[in-house]
Amino acid sequence: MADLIVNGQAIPLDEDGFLEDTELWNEEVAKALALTEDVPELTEEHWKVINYLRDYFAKFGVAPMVRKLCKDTGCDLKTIYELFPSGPAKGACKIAGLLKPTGCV
Amino acid sequence: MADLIVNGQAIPLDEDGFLEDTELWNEEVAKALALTEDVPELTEEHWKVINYLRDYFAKFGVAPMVRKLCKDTGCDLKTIYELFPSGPAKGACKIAGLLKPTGCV
Amino acid sequence: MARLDQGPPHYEQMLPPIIKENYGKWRYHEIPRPGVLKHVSETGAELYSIRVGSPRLVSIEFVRDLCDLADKFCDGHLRFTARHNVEFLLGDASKVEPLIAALTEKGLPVGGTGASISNVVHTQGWVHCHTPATDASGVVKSVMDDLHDYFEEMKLPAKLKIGLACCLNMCGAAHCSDIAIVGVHRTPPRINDEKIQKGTEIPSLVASCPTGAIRPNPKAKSVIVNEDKCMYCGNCYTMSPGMEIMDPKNDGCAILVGGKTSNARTAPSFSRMVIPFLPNNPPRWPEVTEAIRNIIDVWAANARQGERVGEWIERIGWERFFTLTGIPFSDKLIDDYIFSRETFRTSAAFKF
Amino acid sequence: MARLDQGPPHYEQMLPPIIKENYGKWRYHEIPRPGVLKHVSETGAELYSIRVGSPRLVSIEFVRDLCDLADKFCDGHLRFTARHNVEFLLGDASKVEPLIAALTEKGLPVGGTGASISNVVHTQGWVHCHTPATDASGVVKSVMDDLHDYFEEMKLPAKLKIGLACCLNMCGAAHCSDIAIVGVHRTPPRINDEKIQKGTEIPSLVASCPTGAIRPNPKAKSVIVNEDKCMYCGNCYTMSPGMEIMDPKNDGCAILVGGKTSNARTAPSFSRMVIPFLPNNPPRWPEVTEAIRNIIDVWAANARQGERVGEWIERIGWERFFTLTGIPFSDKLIDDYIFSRETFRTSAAFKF
Amino acid sequence: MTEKRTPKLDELQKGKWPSFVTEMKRAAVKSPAAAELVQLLEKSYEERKGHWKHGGIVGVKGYGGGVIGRYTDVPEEFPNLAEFHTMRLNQPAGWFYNTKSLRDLCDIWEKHGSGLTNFHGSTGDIIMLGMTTEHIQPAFDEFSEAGFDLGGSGSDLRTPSCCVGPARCEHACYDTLEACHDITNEFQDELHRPMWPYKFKIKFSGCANDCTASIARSDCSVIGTWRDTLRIDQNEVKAYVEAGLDIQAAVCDKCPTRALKFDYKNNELNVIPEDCSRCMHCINVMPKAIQPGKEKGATILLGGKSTIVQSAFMAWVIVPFMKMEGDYEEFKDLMRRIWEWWDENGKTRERIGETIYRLGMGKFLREVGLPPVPQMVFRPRANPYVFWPQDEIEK
Amino acid sequence: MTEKRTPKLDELQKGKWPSFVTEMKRAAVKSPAAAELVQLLEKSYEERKGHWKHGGIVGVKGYGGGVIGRYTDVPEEFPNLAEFHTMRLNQPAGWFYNTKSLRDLCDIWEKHGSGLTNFHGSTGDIIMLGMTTEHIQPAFDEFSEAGFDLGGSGSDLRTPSCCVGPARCEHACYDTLEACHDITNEFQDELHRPMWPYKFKIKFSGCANDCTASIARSDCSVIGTWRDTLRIDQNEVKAYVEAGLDIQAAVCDKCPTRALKFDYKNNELNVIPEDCSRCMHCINVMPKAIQPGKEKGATILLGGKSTIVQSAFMAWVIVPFMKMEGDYEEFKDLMRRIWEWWDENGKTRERIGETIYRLGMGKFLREVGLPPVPQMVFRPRANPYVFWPQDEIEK
Ligand code: SRM
Ligand code: SRM
Ligand code: SRM
Ligand code: SRM
Ligand code: SF4
Ligand code: SF4
Ligand code: SF4
Ligand code: SF4
Ligand code: SF4
Ligand code: SF4
Ligand code: SF4
Ligand code: SF4
Repeated sequence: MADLIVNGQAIPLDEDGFLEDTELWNEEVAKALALTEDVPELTEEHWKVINYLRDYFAKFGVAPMVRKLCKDTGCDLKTIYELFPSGPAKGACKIAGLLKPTGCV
Repeated sequence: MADLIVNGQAIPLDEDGFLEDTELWNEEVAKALALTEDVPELTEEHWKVINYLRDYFAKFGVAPMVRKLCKDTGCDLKTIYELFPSGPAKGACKIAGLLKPTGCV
Repeated sequence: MARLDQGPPHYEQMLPPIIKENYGKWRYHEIPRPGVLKHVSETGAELYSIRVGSPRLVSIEFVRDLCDLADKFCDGHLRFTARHNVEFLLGDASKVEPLIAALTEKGLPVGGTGASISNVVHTQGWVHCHTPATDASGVVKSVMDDLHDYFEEMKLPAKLKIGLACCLNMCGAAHCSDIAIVGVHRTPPRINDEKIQKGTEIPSLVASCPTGAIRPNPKAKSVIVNEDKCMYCGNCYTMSPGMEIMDPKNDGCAILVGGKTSNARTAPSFSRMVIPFLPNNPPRWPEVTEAIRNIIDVWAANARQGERVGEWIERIGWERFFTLTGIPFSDKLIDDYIFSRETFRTSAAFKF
Repeated sequence: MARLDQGPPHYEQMLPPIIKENYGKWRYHEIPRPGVLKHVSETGAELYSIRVGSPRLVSIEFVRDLCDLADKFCDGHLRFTARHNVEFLLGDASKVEPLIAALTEKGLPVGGTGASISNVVHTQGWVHCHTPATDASGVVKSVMDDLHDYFEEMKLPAKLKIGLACCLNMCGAAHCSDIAIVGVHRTPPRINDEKIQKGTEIPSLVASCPTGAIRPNPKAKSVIVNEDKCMYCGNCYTMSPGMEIMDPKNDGCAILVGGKTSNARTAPSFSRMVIPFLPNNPPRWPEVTEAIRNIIDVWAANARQGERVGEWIERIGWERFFTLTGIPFSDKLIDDYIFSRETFRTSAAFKF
Repeated sequence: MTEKRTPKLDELQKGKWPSFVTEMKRAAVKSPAAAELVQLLEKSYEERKGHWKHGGIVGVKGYGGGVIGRYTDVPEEFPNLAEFHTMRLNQPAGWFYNTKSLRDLCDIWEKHGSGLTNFHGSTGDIIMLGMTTEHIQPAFDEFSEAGFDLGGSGSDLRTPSCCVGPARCEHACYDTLEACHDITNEFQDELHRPMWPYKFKIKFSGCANDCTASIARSDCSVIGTWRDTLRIDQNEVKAYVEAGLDIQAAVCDKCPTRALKFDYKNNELNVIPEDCSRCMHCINVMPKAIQPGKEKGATILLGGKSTIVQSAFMAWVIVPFMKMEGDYEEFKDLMRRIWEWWDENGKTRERIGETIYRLGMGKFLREVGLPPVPQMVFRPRANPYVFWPQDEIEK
Repeated sequence: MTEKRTPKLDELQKGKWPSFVTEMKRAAVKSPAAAELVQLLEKSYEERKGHWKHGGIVGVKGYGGGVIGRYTDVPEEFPNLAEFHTMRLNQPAGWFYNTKSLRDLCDIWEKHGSGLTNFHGSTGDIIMLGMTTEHIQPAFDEFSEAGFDLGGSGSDLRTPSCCVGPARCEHACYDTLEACHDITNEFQDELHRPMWPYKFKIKFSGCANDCTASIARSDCSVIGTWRDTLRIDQNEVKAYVEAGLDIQAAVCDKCPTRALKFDYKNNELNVIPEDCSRCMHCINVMPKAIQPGKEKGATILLGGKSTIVQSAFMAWVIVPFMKMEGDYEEFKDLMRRIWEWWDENGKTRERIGETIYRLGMGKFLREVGLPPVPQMVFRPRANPYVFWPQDEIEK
């Protein structure tokens, strides 16, 4: 996929639009990624989810299961989809700069 | 069982004649234990086995399997029984001050 | 914008009138000729279903052809079956033969009913999947060409269901088929550290291995495989692009037999492996087609009327199956996974 | 000093002359009456074996009594059976009745042949073992008193073999018996740190737990048990005196049925649990004897001639067994261990 | 791209069975992607390996699944396959179609995709095979307009499917089409928004013949049955005898429970009601004479799945008999309880059958509130390793 | 000790089955330890628990097993039970005795032990129940003098046992007594000096009736069989018919392989040789008319054990047919290879069956050098998880 341009810098994305190098993530990048996922603005609510995902990932090296995400953030699945129209995996994880969820499709 | 008297000190044994407290083991104790197991003298050969057992136990917290004992000391089972007439468990382990082998009887 | 969560179209709008009228009122059926089911209703109505083989992987032109026929003969209705055949539904007996003639002209086979082989349930293979150990459609085409008679006639001892899955994910759900063709890898994954670093949740990858063959390699931010423990299931590849499992030289097909899912007579049963490996030999997989024909011929010659492949084998004993088919037995066929114990012959009674 | 490795005495010196002469020449046998086998040799010789019930746990006076009888009637020879009965061996038919009379006088039961119950293979129990969940000899005596008729007559559908093990070590190898009585604990071990510190190889103890419920407690130089994972098998107690598993209030007996070991007709099979717990109620264990009598009565009333308990149940179905015996079914009876999967009813065919 | 030869694939245009290669070539006439696919496949046939990259994660707005991302690993050679995703669409219950709907699907797919499709995927969906990322949302919008919705993918409910049932089969013990349709609609959220440990499949078969192979292919298998006794029409029995059927051999001797007694003298067939296990065999052989009983419903089985990882599991009985009527609330409620439990207890990528195997049927039954009955097992446990909830015993 | 009442145990002196309590009391007359044992058991009956301490490790010189150490946990109350060990003695093959030997055993046991014994222990040994540590060596010396040797305990070979076989049974397909005796003598070292991961039991049954229950109770089960066809004496068949036996029902219909055809007209019974699985059923019912074939030998099965830890395993076929003759070298050699493999691969307290289950039959067969045959399994594997030794494939 085309690179993501953040502050004039080109950040490479993979075909699915996930960061090629998750180390390059920062808040600005998140905002730019959000635009690719139909999230015009990252609200506090969004950040709660994003930060939760990043913390969890830093701690366990994996993305949380959806039930856990909902429980721990207090957002039910409906809210998650309202916040991130393509859902927790393609939407939230992408914006949070996590690794691309694999496997179960 | 009656206590073991080593250098005038009474060292408590359990019913099977194993040390109640394996911490109290020392070379003198070994010699005294040997007498209870029909081993009149602890030769170099005996010590090789005893030391091997103690090292192994210190490292893994368990007594080695008989095959391993034989392989690692180079004594075949016949030799072990010549050295310790009641065999590796009741004979050698007791004199080496290991925990009483449990379980498989 | 799409309407979210509207669900599938309602089936009622898809049913031909004769079915709407006799919905739930069918009394019995007959098979007047191979490929034709005649269902008779309480009301006296008679419905003829003409079953037609499909390659499943089709173009929209094919679908449009079907529509043309359905419009012409069946008032614009048709259905597909659980095994991906097409069924034309006719209220009018006189249209059966003309429709069959039209189908034959188009090269479409009519059959698959009763004691015949039906279509092969199968998967994507090299056409569209990322982990296949063999192709799907090509193997199926080769096998069905070879067994074509058995589709068009009803001369087998019982129904014959073949399934194919191009890897152990088993999307063809072949594991309970009379005959299963399963794509298998035979070498451990080759680790691509870079891909793992970039895109893999290492804990998930490690957890994915059923035999515990994978452990983390923190230095390389990657993993290590204990090759002695690996049985090439490919589950790690599903979790990570860095576990390259495809190996053209050593990928191929295993053959399993004797499964069924119906509860009729005997309980549903798993297919059992009888040939651990046959090479991928495109375009026609001759080793596979021959192996399958052999099994079917021996079954057809020896089974009693109404005996599915697995029922026949369980009656005569697996040891006899190997003798009769001449298939060599090997240690590969003996289970060594979790539920192996139940397969061991804990009995002194067997045949020589 | 003892002669090492001389091995057991040679059997030849133990055989009565009639057996020596006809060794390997027996042609057939009959059971002229319960407890008496008549074997006929190629040579025409006839051997009568009188089978006598024994409590197995006996005094040397008992053995001397047997010797007296053997000297008097059998030229000084006798044998014991695989189920701990005594067999007197007679070449002379005329001595059969006098011997039986002498046995009866001594209160020794003659029987256990053919379609009868034989002796209960059992274990030490409270008499001599360190881990029992129930007694052995007392339960057996109670059961055999109750089933005495079935020992002395041959009126059951088939042979009936009861086994008892006083803990899950299963020294009675009861796991393949028509009826098994198994001593079971029901509470997790209580940890005695001191005993563990003194006398236990912690790694071996941890490894001994089949469910991984035990983990080291380095602080206390002892271990901790995750009680939720424990299923009270007692294997940890075998490894360490510090894992106290006996619990008078909650120890008792489970009943399993339907096992066999012979290969005749059907493959050997495991016994299956039908009652997960009955209390220890010494001296006569009425709950146990009643449960067993119920099972036997229902079997005797319903089975076909020649059908072992398990064969009968497999024919009618386990669901029917529970209906017929009135034994309540519960989640305790559903396997949840390694090989549970094969016990799940993966079929829509069953009886209500 | 210049036209290349495909000698290997051409071989597969020969023979009597209809050829998928011919179909691919038909699609290739209009679709450059389909044309390249023919070439790519020829390459695979030469090299004996696939040419698709690992994974891919694409989708539509509002849903978490339904589209499978696919990219070739040789995009330079096959630029039209650089993105070549699959869209799964729910089939109508029973796979019935009118030609209008089918033609609509074709037209939309001609516009947005490769023109290649599977009728159907092995779970039951309509598979639209091969489209670029850009086309995903517009294609979905149009399919939606035509009345079709997306199927499942990822850790969600997969499109349920059902046998032809009452629409064309005399054996159906409940309305499989209605049940499938109603229940699919009830669980739209579960179908479109992955939220569980792993996938979950439901299949509906009208009787124990199980024409959807549900017992092997679905986590939850709903198999029609009856609670009373099968019905025998003695006149039809006599007709079968006259027609030459050897009832003793073909029917009675093969009855697994030996529940059928044939009376030679009077040409009558009788069943021992409590022995019949409703396997369907006798009904299959003599559909004119034997019918299911009148009190109909379904057996619910749970846990089916195929090989990966812990071995294949077949589904097993968890409810011997349930009425399948009205709003199916009893069934739906059961599903919700099961999913709740699984979600609470399952590990990532663990199917419900595996979760229950790991934690034990006892725990599952207690916590989901299902009464244990012997119908759930072929036979009770052989090991004595009973887990006693400690509150059930007096200490 | 003052005489105490034993009301609970006294109950067990009633009833028709011979009473072990009576036996204990008989021993108590001469042995104070036996007398205390009665009291201890009464205490157990009152408290519903045992009163023996954990474990115990005692023995004789030159051997590593054969004596089970036992100490009561209430030695103050029962000083004569402070040490109360068990000695296991090898029984003669087939459990045959002359009274001289039995009386010798009794006399020695009267001198050195409690006078209580088990004829026999459930593995097959003579169990001498209850002696002090001091008496162990002298008792052994005297038993040895009388021709008896110690049985196994610990991680060694346990005393093999065998059915009555050719000594009194028409079915025996090999000489179980000779095999048992010869092989027991061959493996004296393995029996007396524990050296393996765990215990190992061998049992010999002369035919598939398996009267030693070997398939369930021994790691290695040796079951007599034949390789040719069973022999039918048609005159005796007719005699059975005359005597009223319903051969079709009692014999043919129960033949698991349906290998028997009864010809009503001529009262003849015939077998389809290749179908017979030698289960023994027909021979059991008609021993006068049917006999095993002439080419006799045994099937070797491996891996039997009971519950602890991984569940009970029944032994399974590893050699379908082996001649059991001469010096049994083929069998002995096989045992040595198996033990060597187990010793190399087994974990502590892991029975051979568990080791093979853990590592796989394939590896076991390859490394022990046994040719894989379908007779080893009821059916082949259902999963496709084949392990390919990498040297068997070309890379
Ligand atoms: C059309 C279809 C249902 C659907 O919704 O699509 C269907 C239709 C019928 N099935 Fe089926 N079955 C269909 C898939 C199945 C499957 C599933 C599968 O093949 O994947 C099974 C289970 C397979 C298995 O056991 O492995 C299946 C097992 C049966 C059986 C049991 C066969 C047996 O004896 O084992 C019957 C009874 C019979 O044929 O006697 C049966 C009977 C029937 C009857 C006779 C029912 C009726 O009275 O209408 C129908 C015609 C059968 C025929 O073709 O001879 N149907 N049937 C499916 C046709 C698939 C195809 O194109 O070939
Ligand atoms: C399209 C389809 C095969 C077909 O050609 O028909 C299919 C295709 C894939 N399946 Fe499947 N599965 C398909 C039915 C099945 C079935 C059969 C069934 O549903 O009856 C099974 C076995 C039954 C079961 O669920 O256990 C099946 C078991 C799997 C598995 C293993 C899941 C497991 O629990 O063991 C995977 C791997 C995964 O999910 O990670 C998988 C994964 C896949 C993926 C997504 C590959 C992957 O790992 O990313 C395949 C996408 C292929 C592609 O590029 O188009 N697919 N998959 C089937 C879905 C069509 C549809 O929706 O109608
Ligand atoms: C004496 C003994 C062998 C020994 O070396 O001690 C023995 C002796 C005979 N057995 Fe046995 N069996 C003996 C233990 C066994 C065992 C093992 C056990 O009970 O622990 C079994 C396997 C048990 C099981 O299957 O669970 C056993 C299963 C058989 C069978 C198969 C029964 C069946 O149909 O399942 C037969 C054949 C028969 O009786 O028709 C048989 C047949 C026989 C015959 C008829 C053999 C013969 O022709 O001499 C003997 C008399 C049987 C009788 O009592 O009616 N014997 N027999 C054992 C007597 C034990 C006892 O005191 O009761
Ligand atoms: C005496 C005897 C029971 C009896 O009353 O007959 C017996 C008694 C004991 N057995 Fe056993 N076993 C006896 C036959 C068995 C059998 C049956 C058999 O051999 O046919 C089994 C089940 C079959 C098997 O081997 O799997 C058996 C399986 C065990 C086990 C579990 C072994 C396993 O692998 O699962 C243990 C526990 C252990 O070895 O640590 C055990 C341990 C014990 C110990 C030594 C208790 C212990 O853990 O220290 C018992 C000593 C009791 C005592 O104080 O006298 N005993 N043991 C049997 C030996 C008599 C003999 O030599 O003739
Ligand atoms: S079986 Fe494997 S290779 Fe084939 S479609 Fe399914 S996941 Fe892909
Ligand atoms: S292929 Fe399977 S067994 Fe091998 S490493 Fe990968 S997950 Fe493990
Ligand atoms: S079964 Fe248990 S309690 Fe009974 S003798 Fe064996 S080890 Fe001891
Ligand atoms: S009793 Fe068994 S399950 Fe419980 S802790 Fe001990 S070894 Fe583990
Ligand atoms: S499952 Fe039963 S009801 Fe459904 S189509 Fe098949 S035979 Fe008919
Ligand atoms: S449905 Fe099956 S079990 Fe019931 S009577 Fe018919 S054949 Fe027998
Ligand atoms: S196993 Fe066979 S040979 Fe041995 S006693 Fe039993 S019936 Fe006779
Ligand atoms: S031995 Fe068994 S299998 Fe062989 S013919 Fe006799 S009954 Fe049938």
